[in-house]
Amino acid sequence: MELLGLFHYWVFAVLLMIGFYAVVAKVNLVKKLIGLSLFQAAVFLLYITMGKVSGGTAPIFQAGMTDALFSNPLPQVLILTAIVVGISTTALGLGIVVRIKEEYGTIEEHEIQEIDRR
Amino acid sequence: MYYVVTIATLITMALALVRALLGPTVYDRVLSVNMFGTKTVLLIAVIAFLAGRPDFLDLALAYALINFIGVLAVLEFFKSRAARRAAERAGDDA
Amino acid sequence: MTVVFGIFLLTLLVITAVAVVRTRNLFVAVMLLGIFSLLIAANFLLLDAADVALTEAAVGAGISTVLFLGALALTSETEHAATPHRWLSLIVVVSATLVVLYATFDKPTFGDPEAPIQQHVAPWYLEKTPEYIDVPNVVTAVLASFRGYDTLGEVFVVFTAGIGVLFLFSAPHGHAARRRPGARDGSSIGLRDDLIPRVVGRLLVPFILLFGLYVQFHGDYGPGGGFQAGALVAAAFILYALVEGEDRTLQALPFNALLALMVSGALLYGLVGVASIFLGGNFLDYSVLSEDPVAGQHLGILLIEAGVGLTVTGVLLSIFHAFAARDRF
Amino acid sequence: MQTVLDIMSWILLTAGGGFVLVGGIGALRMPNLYTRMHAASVTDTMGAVLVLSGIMLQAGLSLATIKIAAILLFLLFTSPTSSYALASAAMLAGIKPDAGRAADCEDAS
Repeated sequence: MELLGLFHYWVFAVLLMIGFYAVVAKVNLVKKLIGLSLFQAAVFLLYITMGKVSGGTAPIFQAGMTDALFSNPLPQVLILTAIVVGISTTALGLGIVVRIKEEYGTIEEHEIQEIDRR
Repeated sequence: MYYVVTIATLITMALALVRALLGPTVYDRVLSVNMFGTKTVLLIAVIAFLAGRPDFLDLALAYALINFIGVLAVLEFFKSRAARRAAERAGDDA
Repeated sequence: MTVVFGIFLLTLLVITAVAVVRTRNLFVAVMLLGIFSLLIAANFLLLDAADVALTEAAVGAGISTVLFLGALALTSETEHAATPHRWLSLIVVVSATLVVLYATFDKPTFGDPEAPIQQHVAPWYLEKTPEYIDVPNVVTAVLASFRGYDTLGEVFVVFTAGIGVLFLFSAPHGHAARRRPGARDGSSIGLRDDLIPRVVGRLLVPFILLFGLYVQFHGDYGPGGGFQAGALVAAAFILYALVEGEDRTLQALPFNALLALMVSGALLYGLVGVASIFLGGNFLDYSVLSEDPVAGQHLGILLIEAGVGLTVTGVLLSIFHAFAARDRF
Repeated sequence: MQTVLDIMSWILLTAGGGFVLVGGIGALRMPNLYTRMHAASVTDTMGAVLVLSGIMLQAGLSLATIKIAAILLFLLFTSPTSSYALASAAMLAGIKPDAGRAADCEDAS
């Protein structure tokens, strides 16, 4: 049970590195962006996991809930805004990829580099 | 007693995920995404009552309304792809 | 028991992530990313983060799929087989994973109420929110009032990203010669020919808008707020664009109006801050907006949440239109 | 009265869970796309209706019941529509309904 308490963090580590692998190893630019959003999701998960209190509940007061235990609201605030920022920045990245496709005719990194060398 | 439903939903989610991984066609994958969406609605509704927080139902409502958009986007994507290919073929012939 | 459910969902999450990276068909990757988003939202809910789960639901289920599909339609659907330096990157990634895994052993156990993160600021927020701000949703109180500066920054980041996409797509087409007249006819009318999706879609649009407004104004009392509401309203218009076509959506909500929404939301947020300076408080200190400090806080939160909602709607919709209006080739 | 309601919602929830599970197994095991779609729709209609009405009995007369009713209504509108949309897209792409065998082939794109 002691080790199971760290399971959430292991999932974070593995997800983070799956995203990282997609960013460094894949040459397709859309795939890199997908990897980036996996990476981002892993970080979201870490923050929310850290804010959880065992036996706690969502930090929203309700009638008839005196001295209930609440989870930490602060990480939730940070991640809530980060999700919307994340989709906007992903859209910006996709915009850049579309422009690259229009100019180079490909979205594979090594082909783009070859065209640049010429 | 909510546990029975939660466990059934979770197992079905796992089965749908297996279907999404196996394919074989892209339509199977769209089907399992759609199925996964409905299962999430059920799961969230049950968890809301399991945790004794009925205000979580807003989330299930959001999914019930929004999930539809994904499937329609896929349909529109297939249609415009077919139109694009037809236009390309016509362009090649000309 | 809930912990076991969480562990099961997390395992599915990892399997999905591996599949997303392994598949060569980008369309399949986008579909699996949809499943990933559903799973992570369910996880957020199990971890007591209802507001975050609602945001993920509003953004992940509709908008992100639509944006990725739009980008795939403009680029390509399959990935080439080549992965140069595959072994090198695998070695780097595996060793980095081992380092991060080693670091996790120093973390406090999951859900530990004695963990350092639970000792600082958070208890103060939970204790003082009823006294200073008096809204039931502590997340909204922290988001809009206690940490209003952060949120202002985030709103401007979203605004900047929107401007960036519009700027990128204002460039002329690289392959103008390849454009064919009439090639766009098929893409702009949406699903107008499919009767059943069209009828049901049109039926749902007002309900999504209504639900968006509910989330916007009920955000003080339950999960919700400007970010979620903005994404939901944007999703409603995207649905309308899918079933009725781009041109009719732009008739309903013209592009200039979208730009106005973007700008006015960010401006409203900033002006609330400036107004509180002129009334004798600090920047974004809403207590001075009204005679009663708590009523002032309520007014301030209402205004800045409205600002956030307007900006998010404007940015997400103009990004969508920018992608959709790009000629396909 | 409370006991009767509890027993009824028990029955509804368990039956709903059963339908959800059966649909899931069907979606995995059926031989081709259209039969799988058929199995999956069991979870979207019967499963969802039973589970949500079971919860509704537990919630009693409150705002939660109205929300669940709304969820149920929207699910009953959207899931048949998306099944239709999917089936028509698959049909247009040339996947033939053939109940006997695995009639799928990977879309060439």
